[in-house]
Formats: sequence, C-alpha cells, structure tokens
Amino acid sequence: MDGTLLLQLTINGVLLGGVYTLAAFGLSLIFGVSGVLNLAHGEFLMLSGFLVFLVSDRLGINPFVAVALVSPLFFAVGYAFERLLIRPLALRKEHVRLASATLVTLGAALILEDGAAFFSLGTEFEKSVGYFLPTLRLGPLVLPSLKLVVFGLVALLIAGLAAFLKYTYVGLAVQAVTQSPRGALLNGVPTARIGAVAFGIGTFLAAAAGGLEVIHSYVSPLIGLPLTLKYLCIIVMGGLGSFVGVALGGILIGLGESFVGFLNPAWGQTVAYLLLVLVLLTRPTGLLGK
Amino acid sequence: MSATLIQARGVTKDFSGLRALNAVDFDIAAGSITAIIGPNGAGKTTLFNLIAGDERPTSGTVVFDGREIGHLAPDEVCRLGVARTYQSVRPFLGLSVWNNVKVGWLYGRGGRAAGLKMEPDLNEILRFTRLDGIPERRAETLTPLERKRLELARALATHPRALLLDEIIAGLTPTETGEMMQTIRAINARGITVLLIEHVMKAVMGLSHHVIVLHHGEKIAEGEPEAIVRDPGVVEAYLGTGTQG
Amino acid sequence: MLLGLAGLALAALLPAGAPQAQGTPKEIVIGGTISQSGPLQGIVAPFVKLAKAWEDRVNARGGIPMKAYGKSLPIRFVIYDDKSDPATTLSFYERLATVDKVDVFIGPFSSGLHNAALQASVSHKIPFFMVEGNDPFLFKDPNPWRVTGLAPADKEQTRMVQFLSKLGGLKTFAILARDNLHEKESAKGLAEMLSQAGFQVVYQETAPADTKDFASIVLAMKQKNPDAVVVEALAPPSNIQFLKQAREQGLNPKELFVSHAPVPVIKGLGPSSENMVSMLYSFDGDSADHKEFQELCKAAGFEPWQYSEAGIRYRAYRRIEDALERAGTLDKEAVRKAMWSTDLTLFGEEQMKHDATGFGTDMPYPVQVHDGKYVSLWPIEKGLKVHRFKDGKW
Amino acid sequence: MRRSVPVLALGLGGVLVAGLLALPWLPLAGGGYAVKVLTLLLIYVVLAQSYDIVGGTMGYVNLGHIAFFGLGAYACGIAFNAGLALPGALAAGMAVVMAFAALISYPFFRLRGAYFSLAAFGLVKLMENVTINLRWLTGGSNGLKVAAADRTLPMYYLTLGLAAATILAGWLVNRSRLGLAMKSIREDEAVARDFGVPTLRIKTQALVLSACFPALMGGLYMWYFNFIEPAQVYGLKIALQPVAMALLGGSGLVVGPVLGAALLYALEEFIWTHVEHLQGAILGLVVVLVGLFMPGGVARLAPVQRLLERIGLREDDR
Repeated sequence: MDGTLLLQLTINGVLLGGVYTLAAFGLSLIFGVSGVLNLAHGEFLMLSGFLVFLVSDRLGINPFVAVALVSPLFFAVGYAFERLLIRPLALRKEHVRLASATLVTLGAALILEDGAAFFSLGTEFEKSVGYFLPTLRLGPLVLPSLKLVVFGLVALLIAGLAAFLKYTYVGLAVQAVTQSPRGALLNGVPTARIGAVAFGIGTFLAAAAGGLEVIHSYVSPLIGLPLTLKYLCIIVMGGLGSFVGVALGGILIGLGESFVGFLNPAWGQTVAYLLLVLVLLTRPTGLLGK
Repeated sequence: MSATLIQARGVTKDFSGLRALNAVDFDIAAGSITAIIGPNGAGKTTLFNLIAGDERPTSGTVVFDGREIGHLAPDEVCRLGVARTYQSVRPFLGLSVWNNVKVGWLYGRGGRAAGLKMEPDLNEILRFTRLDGIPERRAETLTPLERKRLELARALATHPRALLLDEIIAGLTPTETGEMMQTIRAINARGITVLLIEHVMKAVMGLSHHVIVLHHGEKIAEGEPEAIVRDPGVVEAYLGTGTQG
Repeated sequence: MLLGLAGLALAALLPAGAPQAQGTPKEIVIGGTISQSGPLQGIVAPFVKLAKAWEDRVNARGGIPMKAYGKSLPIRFVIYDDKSDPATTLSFYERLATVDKVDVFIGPFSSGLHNAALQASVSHKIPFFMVEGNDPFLFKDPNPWRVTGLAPADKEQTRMVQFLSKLGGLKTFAILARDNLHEKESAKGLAEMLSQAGFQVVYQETAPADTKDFASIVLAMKQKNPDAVVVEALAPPSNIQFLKQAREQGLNPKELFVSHAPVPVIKGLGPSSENMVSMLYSFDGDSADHKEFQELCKAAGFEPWQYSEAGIRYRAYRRIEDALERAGTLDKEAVRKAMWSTDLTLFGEEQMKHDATGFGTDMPYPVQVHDGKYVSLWPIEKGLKVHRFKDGKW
Repeated sequence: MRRSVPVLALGLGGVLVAGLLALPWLPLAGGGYAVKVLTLLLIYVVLAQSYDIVGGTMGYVNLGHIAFFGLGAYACGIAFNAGLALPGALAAGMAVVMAFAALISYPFFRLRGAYFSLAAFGLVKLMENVTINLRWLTGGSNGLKVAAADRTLPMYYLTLGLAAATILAGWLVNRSRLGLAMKSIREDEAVARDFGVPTLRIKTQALVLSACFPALMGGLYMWYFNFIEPAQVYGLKIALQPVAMALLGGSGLVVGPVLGAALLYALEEFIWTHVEHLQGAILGLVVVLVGLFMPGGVARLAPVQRLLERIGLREDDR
C-alpha cells in the first residue's frame, strides 16, 4: 500500500482509539476505585445515546447541545447506582464480592437493555442522528471531523483527570483508594463517598461517549454488553489505575482494527481480543499496570 | 545442637530501589530457638518471606539443610520443612478449624511423618494447641488468640523442621504470653528449630538461645540474649529510633 | 435432587392435556414465535401487532369458510417470544404443537431459528409455513410439511437487476454484505445475476456481523472506484455505520443501493439519504390488495414502508388463508397439499406459486428515497421516469 | 425453630424424591413439551454445576466457562461429520476441550480475581470470532450442520445422565483432597501456597475437570439441534447464565447450582409463557435482588438449610 493510504489508516485507527478510550476511561476509574467489573457500563452509554437521540430527533435540538444537556445527568445516575447497588457489597469477602457485583451489574444491564428495547417497540430500534460535521481534508487525506472532536475531548479529559487526581482532594483520595482501599480508609479517606463519586464521573464519561456514539454511529438497546466487554479488554490491556495506559490500549486496538480491517475485514473484529490475550501473556498487569 | 539448619550468606533484598536487607549473614543451629529483633522496618518480616520462599533474594543465598532454597517456590520450601505464621494472622477464614489444619497436613508435610494416621495426629495437634473441642467452628468465628493458636496448629500439621513465628506473642495478655511461651518451648522440645520475630523482650529473653539484631536491613549484632541486651550498638539503635520516634 | 421440584414447577405450567374434543373444531389455531428479545427483535418485534391485526380482520369478516364443516371458522394466533435463540424456539414450537395444539405453524425469523422450529413440524406432522426462511440449507433435510412463500435467497434481487439493466449508465459494482448465512447467499446471487446481465463486479466483501467501524472497508472499496455501491442486505445497524463512514471518507458513487434500509437508516443519514435506492416487499398500486395491506399496517401502528418485511408477512397470511380455504378442512394432510399447490394472484400482477423444493415466488421491489420517503421504482417503465442517480451527492 | 418445620420438610422431601424418581419415566407420560423443557433445564444444570467447580469451590469467577461448551460443540460436530459415531465424536470433543483448558490455564491463572474473570470473558468473544473466521473448518457464519433426526428421547436421557454425573463429580470434589486445596486457594491463595499447596497445578486440574462436562454437553447440544452458529454457543448472555444460576442457588454448595438452575429456569419459563412484555427486565430484577440480599444464594438461607438438613442434603462447606 502507498504512503497516503498508510497514513489514512493510521489516522483512522488513532481516532477510533480515541472513541474507545472515552468510555473505557470511566470504566477504568470505576474499576480502579471500587474493584467492581461494572457489566452495566455499556448500558449507561446506550441509555444516554437513546436520550440524546430523542432530544435531538423529537425536539429538533442540535445533537451536540443534546449531549451537553443529557450526559451530566448521568453523574447522578452513577452516584445513585453506587449508593444503592454497589456499596452494600463492599464488606463481603473478595471472591463473594466479585460474584455478587457480577450478579448485580449483570441484572442491572438486563433491566436497562430490556427496558430500552421495550420503549423502542414500534419506533426506531437502532437510533442514529443524521447529523454530519463538514469533513476536513488534508490534501489526499481525510480527517473524520467528529472523531477528531472526540479525540480532542479525550485528550482534554486525560489532562483534566491527571490534574484532578494530582491537585484536588477528591482526586488524591481517588488515587489513594485505587492504590489500597484499606490504607485509604485508615488514613481517614471517606472511601464510600469516593466510590460513589468515581462511579458518578465514570458513568458521566460513558454517557458522553454514548451521546457522541449516536451521532457518529448508532445506538441500539443491544450494544451495551458487547461494548462493555470491549472496554474491559482495553482497561485490562492498559493496566489498572493507569489512564495513559487506557488511552494506549484504546489506540492500540483502534490501530489494530484499522489495519487488519483493511487487509482482511474478517479478522478486524478479532484484533481486540487477540491483543488482550497477547498482552496478558506477556504482562499480567497490563501495559502500564504496576 | 551444633549442625546448621538454615544458613544465610550475603542476603540482599531490594524493593524498587529501596534496600530492605543488605548482605545479611547468619547460621541457625538445628534445634535452637533464635529470636530476630530490631526496630520496625528493620527487615525482619522480609527475612522471613525470603526464607519461606514468598520473596526471592536480590542477591545472596539461603541454604536450608544443605540445599539452596532462595529460588524455590513457597510450597516447595514448605514441603522441605519450613512452616510459618503471619504477623497479622491469616487463617482460612471460611474453613473449619479442622480443615485449616488438614490443609497443612495433606500438602505441607513432604515425606515427613509418613507413618502417622491423619485423624489421631490432627487431634493430638489440636489438643496441643488447645483447639480441641471446636474442630467444626469456622475460623472466622474464632477469637484473636484462638486464631493465633490455629495458625500455630496449621504450621505444626506440616511437621516442620523449622518454624517461623512472626510476632505471635505481640498483643497477648501476660497469662496468655506465659502459655504461648510454654507452647513454643514444648514445640522446640520436639526437636523443631524455631525462629521468632518478637518485640516483647520478656519473651525474647525467656525463650531464645540465640538473638539476631537487624537495623535498617543490616545485621548489627548477634549472640546470647544476655550479651545482646548489653551491646551498646543495639541499645543505641533502639534508643536512637526511640528518640526519632 | 431439586430437579424434581423444577420438573413439577414446569409441569405445573402445562395445562392439563385434555384430549382434543372430536367433531367440528371451534377455531383455526395458527402458532409461531416472533423474536421480541435478542438480536432479531429490531427487525421483527412489531409484527406481533401485524398478526393480531390480521386475526381481527379475518374474524371481522366471519373467519375462513371450511367446506368440511359447512361453516366459517375464526382464526387465532398463538405467538411466543423465542428470544432469538434456537433452543427456546425449539421448545416453544413443541409447546405450540402439544399444548396449544396448533393447526398450522408460521415460522420465526432467520434460518438458524427455522432449523430448530422445523423439527416440531416433522415430529408432529403439522403444516409449517416458513414465513421468513429461504436459505437452501433449510431444504436439505427431507420434510414434506414445510413450504415458504419466498423465492430462494440467491434470486432475491431479480427485480433490482431487471431494473438496473433497463436503467443503463452504470458499469462497475462494489458489493458489501454482512457475514451471515442469508446475506452472503443473497449477495452471491446478486453478483451472479449482475455479471450475467453484463455488469462488472469490481469489489465483493463480507463484513463480520459485529463490525463497528467500516473506515477500512470503505477505503478498500474506494480504491476500486465503482459506479455503483451495493450494500446487500447489510441490515441495520451495520449499514448505518457503513454509510456514515462512506460519506465521511468521500466514497461518492453514481448509484447507491442499500437493499435493507428501514427508517433508522434514513434517519441516521438525514438529508444524505436522498436518492438512495433500496428494496421493499411492496410497491405503489391501487389494487384491493394494496389497500388491504395499507390498512393492515395502519392497524399494526406503522407505515407500510417502515418495515420492508411487512409485505412478506402479508403475503404469508394471504397464502395461509388461501390454502386453508381450498383445503376446506383442518385435516393436516389436506392443508399441507393445499399449501404446496398455491396458485394465487396478488397486487394485480404477482403470480404466487411454489416449486418442487418448496420455494415460493415472493421477491422485493426497488424503491428510492425522495425527500426522506420511499417512492416505488415499480413497474419498471414508471420507475425509469422517477429514478434519479445519486451522482456522489450526500 | 427446628421443631416447626418437620412436616413441611418431610412433605417437600417426599415431593423431591418423587420428582427425582419421576424424571426417568417422564417421557413415557408423553409430555413432549415437558421433555424438551426439562432437557434445556438439565443442560443448564450441567453448565452451572461444572462452572461452580472453579467458580464456587475455588473462588475464581470464570466468566468464560461457556467457551468450553462452544468448543466442545464444534469439535464434536466436526468429528461427527468426519464420520465418527456419537461416542467417538463426544470423546474427541472432550479431548480437544481438556487440552485447550490445560493450555489456557497457564496464562489465565497468572491473573487474580477480577483480572481473571475479565480475561476469561474476553476469551468467549475471541473464540466466537475465531470460529467465524475458520470457515474451512467450522463453516463460519453459515454455522455447522449435522444430519438431522428426532433425537428427543436419547438426548433427554443422555443429558439426564450427564447432569447426574456432573452433580456427582461436584459432590466428590467438595469432599476430596483436591477440593480442600481448591477451597484453601479460594480463602487465601498465598497462604495456601505457603502451606505446600501446589496452586498452579491444582488450578489447572480444577479447570480441566470443570471443562470436560460443558465439553460433553456442547457435543450433545450440537447433535440434538443438528445445527449451531457461533453466536449461539458463544453468546455473552449464555456465558453469564450459568454463573447467575450458580450464585442464585448457592455457589460452593453442590445443591446450589442445581437449585439455582431449576429456580431461574422455571422462573424464566414462567415469565416467557405468562408475561407479555419486559420479561428480560423482570429476570434482571430478580438477579439484582439476589446479588444484593443473598450473597450465599438460596441454599444458604436458614430455612432452606434446615429443610436440607431434614432431607439429609445439608452439606458442610467449611
């Protein structure tokens, strides 16, 4: 293949990675702080996309405005989710806790998925906003504008989160809890509240991703679990508690899918999981995990 | 008790740049009771972990009964005859007292005590550690003292040749301390070599034939207990850290 | 141990299997499953309402006349949710046969589910109308009880090809299909028919079913620079994704043909969907059947063009009713014979028959998006006047 | 308290025994539908029970258990099409799966807790995609087809037998030396290791053991349905169902998974035949409530424990 094509594939891959990273961030934050595999993460993404579609399609509001309106609500959703469903499990033995958390989040996922499907009955099952940003061109190269926006957002988020974790009390607390929950508790960090906050932020990020998803792609009641799985792959690949690692994992998968997808579409969707296994074989704690 | 059971030579352990142990040498005589003392962070528990195989020395060798064990996995070391207890007790909380001990007996003995039948032997061990009568209880329902005894029982069930006791006396009442010291003597009387990490000087003086003093990962002294307490270096180390807080 | 408990719990779910009262039956029971959960629900879930609407309609006019009993019998649909899952499908068709005692099976959606469902028709000797299963492999195992209204998958696009060869102005085609039994078959057939008609297929690829990003495929397609891009039966959501990225990556074909493009696709593309060609199992017309179909969809709560398979269902209902009426009895063998010997004219021009294997004649018609709505490109002469090329404008 | 239950207990005990004895004769009673439904239930019993060997006794929540089922189904189907008789095909499938389990246990068991669960979950999707892409072998998205026949009755009895075998295996493991080692790993892997438990070997043995039952089940499933697609045997929902069942019933107890499978499946069957909409949501709600309020599962609830005691099924998981 010629240079332009190579470059184009790289651009597409990196930007796609950006899209993956956005939601994976939230999951990583949640996983890091509460040690919970939130199987419902993708469902929140779906739900937010669902709402963004309704707001922009039925009320005719610009989808980006809709995202700005909808996604903050999900901080509360996530916060409540943690308080009601996750915190009660906190004191259980580790393997019991892991199991119960699996049940609770799986059940929640089922409820959200089926609920969304129920409300889609008779209307569009797949929801996608017919809104395009003008495509940017660099000579022969195409810069997918929307993904560019997402990517910028991710970059900002990384910077923001880094600052947040470094300089704010909550941020430091979050880090402390991520390092060692018990230690943090002993040092007077209100781990419970921190957990809820982390869930709030994480879910908000998922919601933002969902809003953008419904613009540049689509959202259907069924995308939740598969997406969650992909994001889980990404954060495990990147390594727990490492946001740069998450971005790295996301971009790696994006690039992989872009190139393999070009050479042989059939294997494009397999890359993520192959990479996961490869990384874990060589580094059980992930790329940047300690 | 002349033969050497455990021998350390130039044992060094680094944790990401931080040196926990620095070129420590010592010999533990078979059948002896040796106390390892030193201020917090002196590297005592690290030393135990290295002997038990939980961690590997950065450099240096640990030899057990003429065999280099520094590179062995903990389960192998255990089967060779090294059993331990933990500073903060770690029984199998979900399992019964009986099964806690049974794990050690089934998997930890290596070839030792081959002739014994499990039932009577475990019963004997539980009686010896005053846990008879509650073999059915879940470990999580036990008192702290009972948990310490359970750890001891689990270790004894492996019929160890060397027993590493990590602050097993710390936190006990005077009477309990007395009992525990008797128990340890009795264990030693069975020919089991005992290493103990202790802060309680009464126990150290009362039990040990030999004392090793660690400070900032270095061995600063060793010898008879009486000699050690008079050693100016040791006193300085303790007072020094004492004043530093 | 507790299996017993479960066994009883389940057995309790079964009504006491009282032997069916002999003599004249009270009603005609038509049973099947429609996926209301799982991956297929997006395509078929709304058709539960359609079935009910048809039931009401038939019963409103007194049911279906049955010579053997000298009177008309009302029909009743029994429909379960198969969760898009073969195992569930299998047990529900068994339930339909043994518990609900259906007279006629109407199939589920997709070949995988059909394969599971068909077992009940063999073991219980009940006529089975495969409403949406036209993949050759379903006809491998011997089973005299099954028949479909649809033409074989690889002939699906016959009318489209007929239209294109009249249209002219196009030479090279790129075809993308989702990697899935039916859609691959259909795409293969289209490619063959196109090359027979003298067109040139310069790119043909199948995308994994769960592909979320098509940028790379678009790039590969772009390099072949085809006149016409065909997204063959690449059902939503995949085709929404593909089209959005085709637009973004500047793939600007002269003709864009998306064979399965219900509302979500048109919404997802917004104004860019203008002049996109697609397929529907219906076409504009003013025959009585056209009117009835319109009203039926209204009653079910959607526009005829919103779900392209609605037309398939309508034809299925008509075929079943016709067969039952000609049989004039609920005797399974008689109904089966009647189904195989269907010869019915619908929409004024469609000759509905069956071939020796059990395949039917139903095929979709070309349509095109004008101002966010579908206009029919059929009959061809009319279609040629209406048709506009997309000419790479999104 | 104990005094208050005997009548109820004996009654229910009788019912259980009766139900159990009734199982083999059920087909003769001619309940075609009941037979089909029970077959599906028994399939879940096998999956949940075998999952629990690793998930319950050893405490590794294996979200990828279904991978063994799918691989078994495909391996057996391919062997069957190659001309082997069912027993041979099943044996072949089982061999492949056990080898696979042994192979993956090294990399996967370097991971602990959530990490392990994640990687295992990812494995399911990986298997699905690979299966789709190895067209020449698996038929890819066209699915795999074997000669069709009405195998309702043999399938029912074979599945019944396999379920019994799986339960027996679970019962034996929980009492065995191996089982004790697995429990010690569940409680504290590092300590178990300090006391001589060769953890990696034990974990591998456990995984291979728990893999052979879904392998056989998959083979039978393939043979029964005579057609499978990748998404059908590697689905994420199917992957999680046995886990949910085991936890609902009481993970780590032999009665747990059986009870859980029976309850969840009966509930599902009831909802899907009696409720118009939102069946999935109702099911989800139940799952959430169990996760929240019944960490030990139904089998560990005091009344159920007393009941089990009465009918001699109370187990000691200490």
